This record gives sequence, structure tokens and C-alpha cells, in this order.
Amino acid sequence: MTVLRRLRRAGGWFAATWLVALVGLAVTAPWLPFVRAADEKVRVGGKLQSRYRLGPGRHALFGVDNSGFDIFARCIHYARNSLLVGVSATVIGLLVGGALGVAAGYFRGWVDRIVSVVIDCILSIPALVLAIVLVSRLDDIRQELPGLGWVTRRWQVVAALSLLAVAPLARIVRAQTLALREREFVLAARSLGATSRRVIATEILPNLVPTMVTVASTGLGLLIAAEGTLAFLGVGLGESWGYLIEANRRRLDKAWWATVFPCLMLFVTVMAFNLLGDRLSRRFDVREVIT
Amino acid sequence: MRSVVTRRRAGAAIATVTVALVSVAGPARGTTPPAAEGDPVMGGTLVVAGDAEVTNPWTPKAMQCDSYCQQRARTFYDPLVVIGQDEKVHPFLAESVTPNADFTQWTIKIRSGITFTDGTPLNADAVIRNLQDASSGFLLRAVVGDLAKVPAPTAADANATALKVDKLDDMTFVLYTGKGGDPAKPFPWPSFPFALTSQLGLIASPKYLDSVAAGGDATKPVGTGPFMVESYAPRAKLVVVRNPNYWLKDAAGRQLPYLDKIEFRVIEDSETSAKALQAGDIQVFSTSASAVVADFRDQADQFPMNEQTKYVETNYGLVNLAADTPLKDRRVRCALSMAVDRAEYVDTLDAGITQPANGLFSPGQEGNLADNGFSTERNVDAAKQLIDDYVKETGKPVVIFYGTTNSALNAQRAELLKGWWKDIGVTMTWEQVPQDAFITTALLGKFQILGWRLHGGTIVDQQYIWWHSSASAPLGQLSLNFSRLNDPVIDENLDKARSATDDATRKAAAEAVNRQMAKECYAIPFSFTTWGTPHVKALKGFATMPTPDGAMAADGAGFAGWFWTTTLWLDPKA
Amino acid sequence: MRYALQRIGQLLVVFVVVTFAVLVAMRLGAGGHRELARRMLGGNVTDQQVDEAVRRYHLDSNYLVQYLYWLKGFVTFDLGYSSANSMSVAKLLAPRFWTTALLGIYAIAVGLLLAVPAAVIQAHRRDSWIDRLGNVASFIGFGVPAIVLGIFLQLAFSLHWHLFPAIGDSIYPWQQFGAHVRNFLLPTLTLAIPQAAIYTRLLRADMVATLQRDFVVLASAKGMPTRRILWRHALRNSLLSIVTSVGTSLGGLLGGAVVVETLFDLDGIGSQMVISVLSRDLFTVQACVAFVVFIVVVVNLVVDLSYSLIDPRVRMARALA
Amino acid sequence: MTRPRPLQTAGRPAEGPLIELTDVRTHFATERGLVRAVDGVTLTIQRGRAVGLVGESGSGKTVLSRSIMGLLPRRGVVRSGSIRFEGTELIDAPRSTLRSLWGREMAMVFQDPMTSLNPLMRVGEQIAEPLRIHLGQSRAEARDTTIRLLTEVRIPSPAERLRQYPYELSGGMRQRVMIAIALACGPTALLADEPTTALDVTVQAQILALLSEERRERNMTLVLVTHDLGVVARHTDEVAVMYGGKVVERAPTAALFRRTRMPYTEALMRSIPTVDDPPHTRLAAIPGRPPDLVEPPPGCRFAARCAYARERCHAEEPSLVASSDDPDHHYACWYPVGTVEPVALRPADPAAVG
Repeated sequence: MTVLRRLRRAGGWFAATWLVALVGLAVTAPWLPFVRAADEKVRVGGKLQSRYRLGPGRHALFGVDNSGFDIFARCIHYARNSLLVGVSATVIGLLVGGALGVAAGYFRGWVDRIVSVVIDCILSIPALVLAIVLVSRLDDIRQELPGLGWVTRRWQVVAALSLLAVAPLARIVRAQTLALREREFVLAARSLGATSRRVIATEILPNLVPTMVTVASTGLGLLIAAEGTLAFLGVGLGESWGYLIEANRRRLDKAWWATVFPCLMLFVTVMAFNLLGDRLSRRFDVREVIT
Repeated sequence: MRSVVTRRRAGAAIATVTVALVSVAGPARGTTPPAAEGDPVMGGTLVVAGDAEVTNPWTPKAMQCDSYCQQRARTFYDPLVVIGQDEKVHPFLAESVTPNADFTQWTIKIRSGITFTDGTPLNADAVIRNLQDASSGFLLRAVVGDLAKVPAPTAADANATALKVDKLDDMTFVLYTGKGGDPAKPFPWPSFPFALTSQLGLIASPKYLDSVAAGGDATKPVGTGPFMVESYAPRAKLVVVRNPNYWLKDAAGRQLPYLDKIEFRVIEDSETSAKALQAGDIQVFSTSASAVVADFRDQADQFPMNEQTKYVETNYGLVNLAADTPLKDRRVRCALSMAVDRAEYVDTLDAGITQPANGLFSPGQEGNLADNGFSTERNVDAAKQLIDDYVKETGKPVVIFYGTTNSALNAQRAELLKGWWKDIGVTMTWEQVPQDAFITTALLGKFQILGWRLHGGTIVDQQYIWWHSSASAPLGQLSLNFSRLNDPVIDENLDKARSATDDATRKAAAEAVNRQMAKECYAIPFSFTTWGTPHVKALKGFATMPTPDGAMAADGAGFAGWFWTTTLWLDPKA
Repeated sequence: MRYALQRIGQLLVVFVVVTFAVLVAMRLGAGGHRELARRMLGGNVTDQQVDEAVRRYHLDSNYLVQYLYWLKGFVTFDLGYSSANSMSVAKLLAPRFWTTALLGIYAIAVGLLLAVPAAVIQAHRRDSWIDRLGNVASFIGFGVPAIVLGIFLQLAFSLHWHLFPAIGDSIYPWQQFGAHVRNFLLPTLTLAIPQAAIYTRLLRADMVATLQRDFVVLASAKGMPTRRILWRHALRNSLLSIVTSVGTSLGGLLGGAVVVETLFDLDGIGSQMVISVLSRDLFTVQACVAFVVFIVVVVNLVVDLSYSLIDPRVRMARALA
Repeated sequence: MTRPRPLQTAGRPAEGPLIELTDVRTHFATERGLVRAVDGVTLTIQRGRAVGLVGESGSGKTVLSRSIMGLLPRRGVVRSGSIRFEGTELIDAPRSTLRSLWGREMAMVFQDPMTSLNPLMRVGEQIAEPLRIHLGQSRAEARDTTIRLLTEVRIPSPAERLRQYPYELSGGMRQRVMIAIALACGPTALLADEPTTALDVTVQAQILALLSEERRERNMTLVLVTHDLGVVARHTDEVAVMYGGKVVERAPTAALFRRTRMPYTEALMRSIPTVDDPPHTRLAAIPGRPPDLVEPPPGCRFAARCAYARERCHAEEPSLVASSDDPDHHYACWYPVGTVEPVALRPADPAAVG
């Protein structure tokens, strides 16, 4: 029992450390002396180390790729995209999904019916399929409609992933709100004549926070995995771990490092968010899991 | 012209297609048939892999044909003429292709006694039907643009035209040249037979064409070829079985083909094909993926490899000359070209096995020059100077947009170019464009620079429709002259080459085109490809394809990388 | 019966709303129906073909009419025309259907095969080291992205130990059984492991609860062997959760199929969808998405209706409802 | 009518101790600490007798009955003392020993028939299961036996019931099925843990009558766990009254009712529901709450609620002693009923409230 608890605590610490380190490195990378620029080629003794000539080692921690770029440097720089996209999508998902969920759960009636159908519909499309189609369609629409030049692939990916985050969050929040609105303290507040807005703001929302934070943490891991997968399939960002995997995987037998390290980055980061979510769910005693 | 070096699944090489239709010729491998191979053994099943699949329906008119498609099409279709290993055109299904004295009329006589595998007899009517059909296709129409046309109104199109054809007898007919299709403007076109070595010359059964036109099953093509289609699944598998009544015999009088069955698989990635060959899943494949070719050079004792380095493709940056961008300025174009580090390009992207390109004429091609006035050496200072001049003059920084198809190698190329151009003060942004959109982008001129690939061929006449100003259309309209090249010197020399009756004149004209393109930096050449065809030891009979007149047909004619399968055989002893 | 009809109705609404939304999304922003037709046919087409397509798919009508005709086509397997492959979408997808279907079925089967014994043993020996090991394994299995898992499996089994071909080939069992197994095993594992993790987590939790219920204690008191108690009494009472989880995790499974088919070069609906998305093959994309949604809807319906097969009380309740 | 009775019981003595408990302790490890649910029980149950285990909720009677069966989970449970069944030590006996006894030698009827039957298994199968496994009966034999058993427990049209699921039966029917299951292999001892609590009053009587009848006919030992002294009075030969994990009074039933010694038992008796009470009347008639079993109070565990408690009761714990006038009557009390006058209760003892 205690071994397990200790293990779990260690997992939580590991996750927190990894995430802090990753965010720190990703943000400060341009100023760090030991991290090359993403487009800086590795040269040893003046000789360009292209075509995977350099495995992991002193000159390049994670080895080089076919063009001679430093895999470690790219892993660090590209972490920015993964984190940025994941966090943006999660925040949008929390705001929109939370709003929809609260509205559906609190007001019920036709609002609930519409929101529920929309959620059902979104969830009936496999998340990845939805994201792929969405990103690629946004590509076309952006080109066809004038004035959308500022929209970059990154925002398309964020938009697609946000939608993925909205549906499960809305569902969970709706269920929680439905339960909360029947609880004594909410009934009390309502019977005292508090407005809906006030009840939601003071009674409902604070009680939703633990669930939302927990779900968001695990969800963040899933979204980062989805971001990597999109890049892997060629519909995501070029500057992404998933893209590194796709770009190098055909040479897995000859230059394992170029594929394996980005894989590990993705894997460990996703696991770290999952661990964090697991810790939080135990802490707040939240049972809902996104599947 | 090809857009891609290695294609991923998504990237069936549609871009290839367009272009490749026309390019002709290109006798391949210098390897002479090794006499020591012994007598062919009949029978057996061969499994071949290829990397792209863009071809359905399998009608000569509509096929979108790259190298692998050409190879497969030639298992069930026979061409009218073929290119021999002597780089000359030899009759095949045609018994003869004869010009009149001034090369304005071409008399084609069809070989008798041949039937399609559905029992339809091959005769002049069948061939004319094919040519008429093909010349209404989007691209082949351009190939026969200088053949005379006559009005042939249809219910759908009152202004439709057809080739002007005179049928002399059941087996013979005449075609006429006419500038721009005008019968009143006959002109000498000595190199016309080269056009017939392309897709245009592949002859399908009229019954099959009728069935497809009526909405029937297009996936079961019927021709006179050495094999018959057993089954076809797009992007997966084509299975052909021996045509027991094939009309051609080998030099020793043995019935062709030797193999019982060929399974053509689509493996869109050459690295994967390589593993499949090593694992014994396939017996042969062709690739221009340099890293794979390099790998197989080290495995020659286990997997012999035929290499092709002549008449190969050129990887280059296709430049939009009509759009209102800095690329309109020669200085910018030349600077970009000079900034490319071709040594690093070859080392990195081409695994060190290709040659840096100084222009669009690959080695062996008519017009190729060791020195065309452009140096492949990187010259950052000079390039920077040119850019600085331009910026000073216009007051605007140079920002360009580069497009390429989805593939890892193409993305790498884009990244490398971005770095090199950054060194001379040019900002490049790039995006991967979906394959399908890619070709449309080029046709409509909605691009600045595209990563592109040009199919070789032998004579410059084959590039006429891609470079001549008459093939150019304004931006936003479909133009086979993607770059919207409009240069009097190039036009003049292309015309000269088309009508030249002697090789020397034609060669001089081609070289003039090469020099002019280099001078104006109309394209940004990167490298010439190298093709490899690694195969199992037991597979023999490469480059032994006979033509009826006793010459040897060339592998990879028009498209580097394909090979005749009619004469391949599997040696059970190896 | 009434319940079944009600459920079918609900799912039908979902299917219709989703496919309609997909149709609109696919056809939005083309700027005129002729332009739309041109794009749907893939660029190089004659005006005649454009007219034909406009007529055939009613592209000049509003989206609702277009949708009704599309729906009619979907029911009759007329899914339109694949611009990238120049053939009917139905014909293109038909062989690919089997790859995805087999992968899905294998993944669920293998997932259950892994998960059920694991969960039963874990629940039986709760808090033992084997339970903890199982928990850690399913935690990792649940979180590991399919690309990462697939690559690692490839690295280990194909490249390091040479047990399986690194190249995928969609060979079907009725063609060559051995080759089929060799080609489908790693992709199946890649899909099955996360499924197994999800099933294990849910089933273990349910089993733990079930094992504390009175009737399980009674079965003990009857002197039933542990094996019988676990597999006959407890497992059957925990099956609802696992059947439900098969339904709810199906979306993830199909999403995973997209990755796995791409990663292992298998020709399936998933890999075809990515190809079609990249080549803007609108009809094919639409058909693939509709197909996938259809599968999800149908499977969820089957899951729903199968409750009554497992639990007689549900059957009863529904009979009364 | 032949009874499905295992052969091996033939030739066994009809008299003598069957179950001997010596200082049995069953403690549960919880977050709060060790719960001393059963805390030193010594008791002998004679063959063929009906023994009642009586006490409030939380007195440890259910835990004791499950301890005897060995049905408690292994993890988190601390056991000590000795439980002998026909001379076989059960504490820390391997699972296989217990399993060889379960069903065949000792069987149990649970409190709630609604939850104690497997909801997904037909009734017939649940009864036939032990027959087939323990007695090796064939499918057909087991079916016949099952029908006989159902007839015996007075379930009408048993052949049809076989094919039904538990949810199709009423509570009383289910409890009859439970009894049928327990009786299936003809056990030597039957432990019934509040077998009627969840049932209607009229049904309660029928079930108890059935149990008594079966016991007599089969010469079975019956341990009847209940909080209801009325039940005990009608259906048992002996009674053990439990409080706070201990047996506080033990006597032949008649003796106990004739002369109650333990104030707790007296309090219990006062709370016997009469026919006038609505069903399921709680035994809250005794003021205060049962003691905290994590930190039991020193002295007599009932002292805090006892009307007769004196200083000594709060300091020294009384042990179970035989009554001077009746050696079969044991009680644990410093001041048995009748020896002192009741006093006002002390203000709520913190431990008692805890």
C-alpha cells in the first residue's frame, strides 16, 4: 500500500520535474549555449555531419538527421509547438466546453438537448479523423477566403484540437453540474433568491474546478499526442516531434536515434501529463476519465 | 518533369504524369546483355514493386503515366514504335513509319496477323481509333498539336476536331503535319516518330475503349501485349498473366514472354521496397531514391543492380516567370541559383551518388553541356551582391514562397534551401502542398517556386510543349508551359530543332536553348538523378528485348527507371 | 423493442447530423457549383464532365438536397467518384474495408484476450505486486501514443529480431493465412495494447467491486473453486463494463487505425483517408468519414442491444418499458 | 424421499462439540487503526443444537459467524485464537481446507437474499452448482435433486423456478432458494446470518420455521445470527449475547429468558419488537452507541450505556464467568441484574459517542 503510494508520489514528482524542465528549456532555448538553433547544421572539425553520420554523443546529444541538423536541438525547439498547441487547445476547450457543460447542466431543457446532441455527434467521429479532416479543410478555406492570411497551420491545429477537447469536457462538466445543482448548498442559494449567474459563479464553478483541472491535465497529454500524430500524418505542423518521427522513420534501421528520441520526447511528455492527471484525480477524488 | 524525389503514399506522382507523357526516348543502361546468362527458362511468377500509382483508367488517352506505369502498361499494350539501344526509333506494332521527302507526311503501316487478346484483329482502323481517341486527351492533345486536324463536330461539341488521317488500305494510313493543327500549314517534322514512342503509340483494343467510353470497367485493359491483365486493385496490385498467343518471338525463335505471371505491387516508399527485396517479398524494383541506390551498391554480390545515369531527370526549382514577384528579376533568380550549395545538396539529399546539375539537360541528352555558362560552384558573395543590388534598387527585401509536395525528403530540401537562401539575405517560407493541388498549382501558375523534376528524354523537341511560348497561357489559365517561359531565343531554337533534318543542327539548337536558360536563370537546377534497379540474382534477361527488325529495344526509354519485362526470366539454378 | 427503436432513432440522428455536417464542410467555400464540381473531380476535367457531375450530384441545389442525394447514394453504395484514383469510391474502398475491419476486430479480440485475464487476476490478487504491475502496464498502455508504440514494436520485432516484415501488405486470411498473420500481427498489437489497457482498467475496477458483492461471497461459502468464482460468477457480472468500454473506445481504435495503417503500409480505410485528405479527394474523404461514423454508430447500437443478452434484468426492464 | 446427505457423516457421533472457539480475535486493519470486531471469543457449539448469536449491529456477531466460516478476506484482517471444526483447526488453515468444508460441512445463509444470489445465473444452476462439483452428480441427477430441494423449502412449481433468474423471484422465495443452496450438500452446520432481516414479518416467520424444521430433520447444527431476541427465544437451544466484539452472556435459551444476568441482555430484551411495532423497528431503544472498536474503553465495554454501572465497571473489565447457581449460564458483569439498583446514566462517555 505504502510502496504503491510512494511510487505514485515519485511518478508525480517525475512528471512535474520533466514538465518544468521541458517548458524551461523550450522557452529559453534560443539563449542557451548548449542548444543549437533548429536550423543550425552540426559540423565536426568543419565537416558537415549530414546523412545521419553522427549518432548520439558528445557533439550532438541525440545525433543528427539526414540534413545534419541536431535532433536534440530540434526536440527542444519543437517542444514549444507541442506545448503551445496543447495548452491553447486545452484552454479553449476548458472555456468553451466548460461554458457549454454548465449551461446544459444548469439550465437543462432545450439548451441541454442541443448541447447533448452536439456532443454526441462530435464524439461519434473518431477524434483523430475529425482533426485530420478539420485541419485540411481549414487549409482550403483559408486559401479560398480572403483576409485569412494571418491564420497559420498552428492555429488550424489549435482549432481542430480545441474541438476535440470541448466535447468530453462539456460532457463531464454537464454531468457534474447536473449533480451539483441538486446539492443542498446550491438549492439553498437558489431558494434565497440568488440569480442564476450568481449561483453559477459562486456555487457551481468553484466546485467544478478540481474536475476540470484534472481532466484538462490528462486531456493535455492526449492533445499533445494528437498534435504529434497529425504532424506524423502530414496534416499537422512541420516543426513538431511527430514530424521528426515521420521524416526519419524510414531510416529507423540505420539511424534509430533520429526517430527514437522524438518518440521518447512525445512519449515521456504525454505520460507526464497523464501522471499529473492521475495525481490530481487522486488528490481531488475525481473519478471521470477521458477515454 | 517530376516533382518529387521520394514519394510518400499520398504522393502519387501526378505531377510526373503530365509531363512525362511527352518525353520520349532515353535508351538506358549501358550494360550490354551478358551472353553468359544461359538459355532462358520458361515459367515462373515475378513480383515487382514500384513506388507510385496514378493510373486508372488504363486507357492510353487517360493514363497518368510515370515510369512504373509505363512499365506496366507495356505488359498488356504494345507500342507502335520503340526506341532501340542504338537511340533510333524502331517499328514495333507498326511495320514501318515512313515520311515523305520533306517530312510533312507520315505513312504508317501496321503489322498484319496480330490480334488483341480479346480476339479483335489489329488493323489500321484500330490504330486510327486509338490515335484519335488519345489526341483528344488533355495532354496528348498537346503532343500532336502540330499534326493537321479536320473538323469533326460531335453532339456535345460542334467545334471538335480530329486528326487528319488518310487510310490507304486495311493496314496503312497517313498522318499530316500542320502548324498548330492547321492543315494549310504543313511543315517538316523529322522527329515525329519520337512522339509515337510515348503513351501516344500504345494501342488498346477498340472494344475495350468502347466499353470504357460507355462507362464500363476501365480496370481490365486489353491490348496485344505479352501479358493479359488478371486483376487490378488501385494503389495495391496489378497481376498480369502470360499471353499464350503473343506475336513476338525471341532471337532464337522461342515464344515470348518467358514468365507465366507478374505481380506488380505498389510500395510507395523505396526504403520499404528495399526491405521487401531483402526479405524476399519482391524480386525487383526500380528507384531513384539515392540513399537506396547507394545502399544497394554495397550489396552487389547479393542483389545485382542495373544503374541508369544517362537521360535521367533533373531536380530543379520551377520558377514562375510571369507572377509579379522578385523572381521576375534575373538577378534574383541567378542569385538564388548561385546560393545553392550543390555539393551539400548531393551529399545530403542524394546520398552522394548523383551529379550536381548546371541546367535542365541531363548527361546523354542532346544539348547537355559540361559548361553552359553557369557554374554549379556555390558563390555566396556574388549572389549576395546581386540581391543587395536588387534590394537597393527596389527598396524591398526579397521574400519568396516555395512549395513542395508532402514527403520527408522534399521537406528536407526545402529546409536546406531556406538555409542557403538565408545566407544571401533572402527570406524563404515554404509549405507542403498536397499532390493533387500541386499539379493544378503549376498549371494555373499559382506559385513562386516549386520543387520540381523534369523527365529527360533524348532530344530537345520533346520539351517543345513545356518551354515554347505558344504553350504558355496567362496566370490563372491552364498552361503546360508552367514557368510561362517566353523567350524569343528559346522559341527560335525550339522551332529550329523541331524541323531540323540533321543531327548537328538539332544539337546546336538544343545547346543554344541550354545556354539561354542558364544565362537567364529560368530554372534553378539542383541535381541529376541516378536510377537503380536492384534485383535478385535469379532474375535474368534485362536489356534483351528484341524488336521485329532484329535490333534491341532500350529499357527506360522516355522515363528513366522502367524496364521491359517481356524477356525477363527466373533462373531456378541461381 | 421500444427501447431499441428509441436508441436506433437517437443514433440515426447522430449519423445524419454528422454526415450532413461533413458534406457541408467538404463542399463549403468552393465559390459556385461548377467550381465545386471541378474540384470534386480533381482539376483536369472537361466542361462536359463538370456538367455531368453537377447533374449527377445535384451540386446546383442547396446542401440539404445535395445531402439527400448523397444519402441515397450511401445507401446504394454509390459514394461518388475518386478524383485521385479516377474510379468509383465504392470500388476503391471495397477492398480496403477488409483491412480496417479485420484490424479492428483483431484489436478488440486481442485486447480482450489480454485484458480479461489480466483484470481478473489483478482483481483476484488486489494490491499484490502483480496487480501493481498490471496497473502500471495499463497506465502506460493507455497513454502511449500509437505512433510511438508502433515505432517501438517495429524497431524491436521487425528490425532487431526480424520476426515480422517491416513492409506491410494487405494480404487477407483467405489468400495466404501465414502471410496474413505476419503482416497483421504488429499492427494489431499496436492497436490492441491501448485497447487492452482501457479494458483492463475498467474491468479490474468492476471486478474488484463485484468480488465484494454478497453473491460472490456466497459462491465461496458454497465451496466453489476460485476459478469458477472468478470466471463464472464475477466476470460475467462485470461484462457490462467491458462491453460498454468496447463501444466507447471504438473511436480511439479507429483513430489508431489511421495511424497504424499509415505506419505499417496497410491499405485500409484509415490510410486511404489520409491519402485522400492530402490529395483533396473530396468524395473519398467524405465517404471514409461517413463510413467510420457509420461503424461507430452501428457498434454502439450493437453494444447497447447486447446488454440485454448479458443481463436478463435489462431484457426484463426493456420488455416492461 | 432420500436426502442428499453426504455419506461420510454417517457414523459420526450425534452428540459432542462441533465447533470450538478459543479466544478468537478478528481485527481489521483500516485507515483509522485496528478495528477489534471480534475480540476474544471463547465458545463451544454442540452438535445438532441451535445456537443464537445475538447483539446489536456492530457487536461483532456477523464478523464472528464469518470468522467461523473463514469467509473474511485474507488481506487486512488479523486473526488469532483457535477455531476448531470437528477437531480441524480453521484459523490460518489453507484455503483448500476451508473449501473442502464449505458447502459440504458448513454452509451459510446470508442476510440479504436480494444481493446474495448471482443475478445473471438461473436459480436452478445456482443450486445445482455445488451438487455437481461437490457430489459429482450428473446434470440430470443434479436437476432432480434441485427440484427436491426446492420442494423441500416449499417453493411451488419448482421445475419452472429452475429456469428463472433471481430477479423474477420475491424476497421470501429468494431466501428459500438460499436455504436450498445451503442445504444442498447436507452440511453438518448451517450458519444463518440474520436470514430474515430483509424480509416481511410474515415471511420471516415462515423462513425461520423452515430453518428449524430442516435442522431438526437433518440433525444439523444451526448458528442463528440475529439481533432479535424474539427469534432466538423461539428457534434456538442456546444463546450467546455479543457486545463490543465479546460474548457478554451465554446460556441455554430457556435459562437466559428465565433469568437474565447481563444488563445489556436485559436492555436488548426490552427492545424486542412486539407485534404492534412496525416491521424493522430499530434497536435504538438502548440509549447511546456501541463502543468504538478501535480504541475500546477500559473496563466493561457496556459501562457507558449501562444503568447499573459503577466505578469499577469503568476501570476493570469483567470476564465471562459461570453463574453460581447455573453452571451453563455465563455472563461478564460486575453487577449482574438484580444485584444493584439502576442509577442515572453518566453523561455521554466520549468513547461511547465516538
